[in-house]
Amino acid sequence: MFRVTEKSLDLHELIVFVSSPMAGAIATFLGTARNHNSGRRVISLEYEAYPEMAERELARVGEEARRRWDVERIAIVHRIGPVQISEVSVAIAVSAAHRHEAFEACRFAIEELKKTVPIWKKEVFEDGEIWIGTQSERPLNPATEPKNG
Amino acid sequence: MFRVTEKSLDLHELIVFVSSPMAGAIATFLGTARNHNSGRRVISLEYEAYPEMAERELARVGEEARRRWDVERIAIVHRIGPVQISEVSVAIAVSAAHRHEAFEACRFAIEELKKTVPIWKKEVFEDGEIWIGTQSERPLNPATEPKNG
Amino acid sequence: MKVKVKFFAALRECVGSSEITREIGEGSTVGELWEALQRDYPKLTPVNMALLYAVNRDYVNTGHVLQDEDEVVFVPPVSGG
Amino acid sequence: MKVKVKFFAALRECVGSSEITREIGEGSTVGELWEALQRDYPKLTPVNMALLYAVNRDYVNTGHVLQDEDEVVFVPPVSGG
Repeated sequence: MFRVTEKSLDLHELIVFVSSPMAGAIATFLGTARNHNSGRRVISLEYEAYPEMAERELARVGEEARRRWDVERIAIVHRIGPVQISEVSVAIAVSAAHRHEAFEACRFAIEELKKTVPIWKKEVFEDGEIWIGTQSERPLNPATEPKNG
Repeated sequence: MFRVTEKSLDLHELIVFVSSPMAGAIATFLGTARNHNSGRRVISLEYEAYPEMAERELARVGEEARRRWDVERIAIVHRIGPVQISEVSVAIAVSAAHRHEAFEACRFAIEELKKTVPIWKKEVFEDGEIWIGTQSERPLNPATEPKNG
Repeated sequence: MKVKVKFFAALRECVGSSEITREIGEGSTVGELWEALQRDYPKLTPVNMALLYAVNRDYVNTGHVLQDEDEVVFVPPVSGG
Repeated sequence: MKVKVKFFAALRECVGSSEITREIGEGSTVGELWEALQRDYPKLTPVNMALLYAVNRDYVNTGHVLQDEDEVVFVPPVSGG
């Protein structure tokens, strides 16, 4: 299950998907919207994706994880659109016969997702907003530059 | 939340417990009953605990994890009694500002639990049963020795 | 020939459009298309992010030669998770 | 003086009982109690698991001296998870 969605994420759905009588372990990861980053208060997040390619890249990440570790099933779902503080932005679940493989593949999936999958995060502050990763403290678009960054 | 229970485990309850606006990551681990071990078909599992001490040791594991990594909240719940194939025997959830700490603390918790917490697993086969870890292929009680182990 | 260009995130906000169709010469590379777009949209000129290039939903190199009807995306540094 | 001994898992099945109360001499150690129980329950004699000792819900060493009313558990290798 490799999906980009505007709906709030339901980890239970992923757990059911990866459950297997062959599995002794399920490792999961949830990325949640944190109320601070680099010392600034974050009001909310907004995610944007190139959806068709993002789902294809999520599947590629899953296949690569499966190639490296003996895992049963993998699910990766990323939310797009506005995400409020404490809400889940990404959910990953991996089942495997043994816990080592489940943990390693789950860890790999989130690290790889952050490198290659065309999804972008905007942090919204009280006094501005910024697309994460696109610049070193210098907003691309001066109109969105925070007043006291 | 450190608990031993006879009821089926609800990961959602743990997630809600560890959720925090300070957290950017939640790592979870589920141990699930696998239908095979060492090449033999497993019919079901049965867990037994020294409950009062087990809950105390689970809390000690959580405190030790918190001492080692900068984590927000930790929940560990272990099921006891009969556990059917694919059902969850143990659930761990750890929230942290950053994913590295969440993963490491979650991994530590399950490894440590398996070393020190007074809980025991019996695997039930078609033709016998065995308390895991108590012997090297030689059941303590000959009455429970599998016929073709 | 014509290609479709989609813009996302910071680039979308720069250009003020999420999708355009652009005429390009036969044999143009994806890198040449980016330079042409910087002339079309002056706001793209100061962009010095490490862009990736995607054509028809696969990552490609800057020298990749475009075909008619290709879907091209200039991928700003991703930040999912 | 008297101590309460609880048996779990493989040991419970060996002994056929989950809890007993046993008289012990003043100054007895937890290791001496185990030897006494092996005499009481011949099925415990061949047990060569790496047992841990818990007194009042804390792990202790084999030389730990018992007190009246202590709760003693001989902990077979744990296998939770």
